[in-house]
Amino acid sequence: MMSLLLFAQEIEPLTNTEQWVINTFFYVIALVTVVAALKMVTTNNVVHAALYLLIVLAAVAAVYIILGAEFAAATQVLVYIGAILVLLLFGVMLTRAKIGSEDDLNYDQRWIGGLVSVVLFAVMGYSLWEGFEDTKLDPAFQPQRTGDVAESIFTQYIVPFEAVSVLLLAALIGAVVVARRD
Amino acid sequence: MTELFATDYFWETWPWWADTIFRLIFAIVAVLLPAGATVYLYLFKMVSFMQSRLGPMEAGPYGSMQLVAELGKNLQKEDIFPARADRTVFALAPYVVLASTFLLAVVVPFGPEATFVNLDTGVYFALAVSSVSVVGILMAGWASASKYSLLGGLRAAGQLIAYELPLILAVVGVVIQAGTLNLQNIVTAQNQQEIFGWGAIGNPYIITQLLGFIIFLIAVQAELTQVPFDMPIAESELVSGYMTEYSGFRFLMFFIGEFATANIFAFLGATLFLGGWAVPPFVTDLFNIAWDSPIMNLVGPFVMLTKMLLLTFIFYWVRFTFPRFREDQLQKFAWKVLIPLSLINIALTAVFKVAF
Amino acid sequence: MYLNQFLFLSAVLFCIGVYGVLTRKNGVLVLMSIELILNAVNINLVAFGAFNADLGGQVFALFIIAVAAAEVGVGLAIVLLIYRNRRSIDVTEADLMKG
Amino acid sequence: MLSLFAADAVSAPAIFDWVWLIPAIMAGSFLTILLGSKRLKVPAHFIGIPAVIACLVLALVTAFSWIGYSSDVAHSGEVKSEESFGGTAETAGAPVPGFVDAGAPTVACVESKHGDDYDDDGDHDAFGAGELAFSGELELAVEEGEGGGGTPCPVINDVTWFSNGGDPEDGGSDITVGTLVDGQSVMLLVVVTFISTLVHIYSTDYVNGDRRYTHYFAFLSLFTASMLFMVLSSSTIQLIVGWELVGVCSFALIGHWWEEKPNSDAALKAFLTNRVGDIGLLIGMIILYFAAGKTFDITTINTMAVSGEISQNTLLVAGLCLMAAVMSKSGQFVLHTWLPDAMAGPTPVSALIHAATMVVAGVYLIGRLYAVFFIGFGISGGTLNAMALVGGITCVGAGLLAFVQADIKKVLAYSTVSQLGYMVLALGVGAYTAGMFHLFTHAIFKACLFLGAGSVSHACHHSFDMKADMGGLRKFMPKTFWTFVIASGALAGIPPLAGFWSKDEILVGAGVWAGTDGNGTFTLPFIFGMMAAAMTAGYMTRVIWLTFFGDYRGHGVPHESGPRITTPLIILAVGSVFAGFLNMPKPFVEKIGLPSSWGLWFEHQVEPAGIGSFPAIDHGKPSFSLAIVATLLGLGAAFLVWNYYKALYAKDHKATEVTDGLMSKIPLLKAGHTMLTEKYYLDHLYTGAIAGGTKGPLARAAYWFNQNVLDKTVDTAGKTAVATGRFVYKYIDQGAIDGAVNASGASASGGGQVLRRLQTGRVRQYATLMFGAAALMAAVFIVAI
Repeated sequence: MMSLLLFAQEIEPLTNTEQWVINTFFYVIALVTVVAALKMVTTNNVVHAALYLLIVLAAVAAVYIILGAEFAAATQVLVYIGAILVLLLFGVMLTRAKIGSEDDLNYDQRWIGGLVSVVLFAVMGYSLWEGFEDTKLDPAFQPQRTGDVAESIFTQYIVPFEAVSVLLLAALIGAVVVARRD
Repeated sequence: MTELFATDYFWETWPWWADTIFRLIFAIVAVLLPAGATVYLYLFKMVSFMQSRLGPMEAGPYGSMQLVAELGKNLQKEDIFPARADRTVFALAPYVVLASTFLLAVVVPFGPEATFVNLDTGVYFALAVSSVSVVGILMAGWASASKYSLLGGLRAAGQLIAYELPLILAVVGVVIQAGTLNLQNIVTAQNQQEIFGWGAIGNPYIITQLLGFIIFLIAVQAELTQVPFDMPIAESELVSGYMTEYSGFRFLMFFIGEFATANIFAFLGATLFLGGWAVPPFVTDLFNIAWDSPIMNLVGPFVMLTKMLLLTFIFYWVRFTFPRFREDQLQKFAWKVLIPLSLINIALTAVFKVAF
Repeated sequence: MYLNQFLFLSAVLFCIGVYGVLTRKNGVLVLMSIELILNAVNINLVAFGAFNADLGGQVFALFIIAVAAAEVGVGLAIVLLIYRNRRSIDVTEADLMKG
Repeated sequence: MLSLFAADAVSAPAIFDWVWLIPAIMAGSFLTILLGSKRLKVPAHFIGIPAVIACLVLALVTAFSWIGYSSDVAHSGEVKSEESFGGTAETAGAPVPGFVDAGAPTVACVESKHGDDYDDDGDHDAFGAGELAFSGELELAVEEGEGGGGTPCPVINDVTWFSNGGDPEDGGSDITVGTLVDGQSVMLLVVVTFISTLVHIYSTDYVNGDRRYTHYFAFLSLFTASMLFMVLSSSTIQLIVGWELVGVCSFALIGHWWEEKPNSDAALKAFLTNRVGDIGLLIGMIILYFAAGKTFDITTINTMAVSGEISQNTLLVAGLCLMAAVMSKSGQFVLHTWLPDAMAGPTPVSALIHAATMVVAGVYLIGRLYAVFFIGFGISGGTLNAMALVGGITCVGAGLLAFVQADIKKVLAYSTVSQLGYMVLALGVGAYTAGMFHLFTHAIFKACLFLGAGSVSHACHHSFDMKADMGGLRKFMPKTFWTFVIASGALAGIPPLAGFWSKDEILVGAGVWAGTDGNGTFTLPFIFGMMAAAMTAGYMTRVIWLTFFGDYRGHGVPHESGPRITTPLIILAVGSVFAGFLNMPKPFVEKIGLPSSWGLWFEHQVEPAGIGSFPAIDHGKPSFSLAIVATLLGLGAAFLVWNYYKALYAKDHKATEVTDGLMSKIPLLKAGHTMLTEKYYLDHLYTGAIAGGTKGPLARAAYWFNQNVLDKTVDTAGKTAVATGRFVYKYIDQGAIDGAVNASGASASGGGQVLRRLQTGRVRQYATLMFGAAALMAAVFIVAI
């Protein structure tokens, strides 16, 4: 009979719960995220944009860790950085990205986009402020363990999980079919 | 010394930042030291013997200072940027590759308490960050503004993506058997489980997960772009692939990254398949100590080093003896052989896990 | 830690993503901006998951990551196809659906 | 007496729990044919016909059970509370039939007031203005006025489909599907399976050797299954599903020979036109869903409508929305244009569509939710309402159009439109039973006519052109001829054929003729009805003459069709003769010496009178004089047309129309004729289309009347009838109706031209609009809240 596993030790979470540390980290990360995101949408080089996206993605993974979602953070790194970003870079390079800046990446009427997003942000910001003005996270909140996440995926969320699986399969086949040269 | 590591007091009195700095230093050591050791032992010496020559003999006794000489040579070389290169990206690429290596290193446990960080998602995290190096390689390949580099970078990226899957899938077997993603717990599991009631050597997964282990080794070999999977950096075709345009310190970083990553993967392999930092239970029984007694914090790193050297030996052995795969063969091998095999492995493991 | 810290970060990222989608001509850049939007959503999900001590947030963030992977796969295939047919990935030129 | 009631408690026959089998068998037949027929190497009809016959048998068993059940209930005055419907009805909020103690009629679905109603009804057993009184009145009062008599509640078998999280406080209830068995659904069950059986048999000959024989039978099965599913539905959502399924099947069958463009166009037109109405259906059903406290249950909705829990305004809005659906499905004015085009399908399909399935779905819908319409349109005591008006205009407009068609099937199609208008008119004036009865009789004789037309065309090398390819066929195909004549007579309302009884009842129901107290005084619909009655006889005479009399104008030698075609014709012809006797007025029955219970038999079985989910409607009193006048009108019109053609024949044996008559001499008439050929000339008349469309025909009708008075020759009268038909075809149909449709199309197209500038095909621009709109909407919500 298989012996029951008695795990020797407690696993330390990555998430430090000391408030000032966590806040400092958060604001640094948030700043990095926002700046990188802004650079991403304004830069004139496609590869640079992809690399700025890398920064954003990594920073978002850090935000997940701050929020105690380590599995999501690892998945973010694995899927977003390891797969999606690489795919994007692939796409960029296969479509002959130039070194140096290109001047034909943006629409002329960028102000419309700017206006829309500013209005959107104003609306969202206002409602967020109204809704969660000084709602705080529980300082003693516990990081969510991978085992629990797995448990909940395979019990409570089994149907969406299967749906996502089917979607991935469909996307796989779809991508092959679309990109196939025949 | 034993007491020092045994007492919780020692750790608890340390402020968290000092702890962090301490761990950082040790991480650098843990990455660079074995890298130097393997480069000297295998790349310089073993290959020479296999090819019936002496290898470096001048620097230091028996050429043992050759590494330092190489370091000096590379550091004083001119740091060249190709004229049309994207300088920022070109400069950053080696750091990304190296960052991936370091991030990979931090999850490896070296003893019951001797861990840099004991992650809940351990092995998953390791596999995740190992894929970051692809980005660095692509950056290097693209930013060099060279045909060879770009092709090398794209080939490398394609290969890394293709072999990442069998790598992950091979590990899944271990994860199923251990029932955890945490590396420390995987080590524990290997030393606490028994093989059909026989617990003298615990249950190193190399025995029960032999197929997974072999797939793991092959996939790691491909991840490291080593022979026989070295199409991306094949000298006869692409000069040095994405590294072609690099020189001096930046080249050194790629160089270190390459060999250090090999070591870290060997560490990972040792942790996943060879029982990690622990020695077989019957040995600890001989000394009448628990298998995870605090002394293992000191012994563990050396155990790991030994196991790592063993695995690295296999890597280099293969590297120096096999011919190169063609690009299409390489991709076919990944998608049509390794991935189905690893899926079968997972299925079998799951069945056995449920059955026993 | 205020919940709004995360929500505002998410909102900013979302709006930047929207800006990117609206102003970029290049198909790959549009895809990237969409990733930004998805990430913003994920931050929200994870933040609320932590706030409510509910695993659902993280789980759905994971699902969204998976969906994003699928989306990028198909999206890039389409971009490649456009490039192959038109030697350009300017999405403004792809207006066959014009009324 | 009191204890007797308790002892006689009636339980619903077990068959009612199994009626779901009927659509299920047909659906199974569809699947088997589609998937298995080719593989099993079995001809499709080997599967389809046994299935449909099994359904017919089941439907008949159900019908007889219902008859027994309802007469038991009527005599005992009590319904045994039974789990099969009592329990579920409770959850669905339907009236719960409970045990009645001491015989007091407290059964929720049997109104105590019912008896009084019938006391009043006793008066209607008088012909004319009370000239003749019958002793039956007394008997009636004894039999039904006792307070115990009544109609059983619908027998509902529901299963919960999914829970809508129905909070009882919210008033929500689970979404259920199930079967609802009452007189109306049983009647349609029989009609659908009966017609479908005959069509199946007929088809084996008619489409023999067709390239998609299997496909054809598969869809025939599905068509029948969908209709049965719809008929049996107990909730509005199920009704919608059946409704849409019927639409899909009609699409598939109308476009059966889709290789030819007109056929697929016709199928598309049918489908798209129906979409217009479906929007109304959805909106109406949603309104009812919320108005009735979040339930889709039909009985509940009806009960709440009757009890006034839903306000009349709500019902009016819902009713108008549903009317749109009825107008598209049942080919009512404005939206009827798909129906003549639907003739592109195989003839048996046309028969099925026009007699039993597709087009009666709309009428059935009205009947099913009659309380909603009755209360919503304020039919009781009214003088005009949307439904009656639509029905009236349809029956006259389509009737006139039928005069100018050369295609025999198109004549029948317009005739169907006209008769559907009649049914809607009947329901619109509150003559529920008359409408349903007309549906019943019409199904039989219209199926007979269509199948007859198919038989004729079968003989004439698959042509439907009466003028070019037919004539004199009575000598060649006597069976077809006689069945066709009988069915035509039934359609024209010649006593004692089926149509006479139902048509007369509708005219009585309008409550205009002296002594026929209906629900109100619907003068305009009544006039329309009378006109349609006359026109029906006229155009049917024309069809018969052109097809069966005169000289044969086609090529080759026509031949009588085979037994698989003629047998259904004969069965239907017999039905056309006898179907009308099911609902003879009681005074008449008694006068000719039959037992009183033979009278109004159909009404007793079908009309759910006196239960909580049915409004209290008044029944018109039969009027002998009205019957005579209406019959004479029809006979007169037939006589005029007959003589017109006879005179024509005397001049030229091959002639089918006058070429040098008034039509060519009078500029106004000629202009009308030209406009007829110029189909799209009146497309521009969209603005004020309805006004223009009604003014024109009225003026011309006056002119025509003038001519008729001045020029009394029979010849002229006939010509005038034709001319009027042409005018109306041109003005009402081609002008107002097609014009409206085309103009709406044109305006949509014009709007599209404007809007297409927005559709640049650029995803970015769409995204801008989307996000911008989202931001604005959110801002609006935030500001508003």
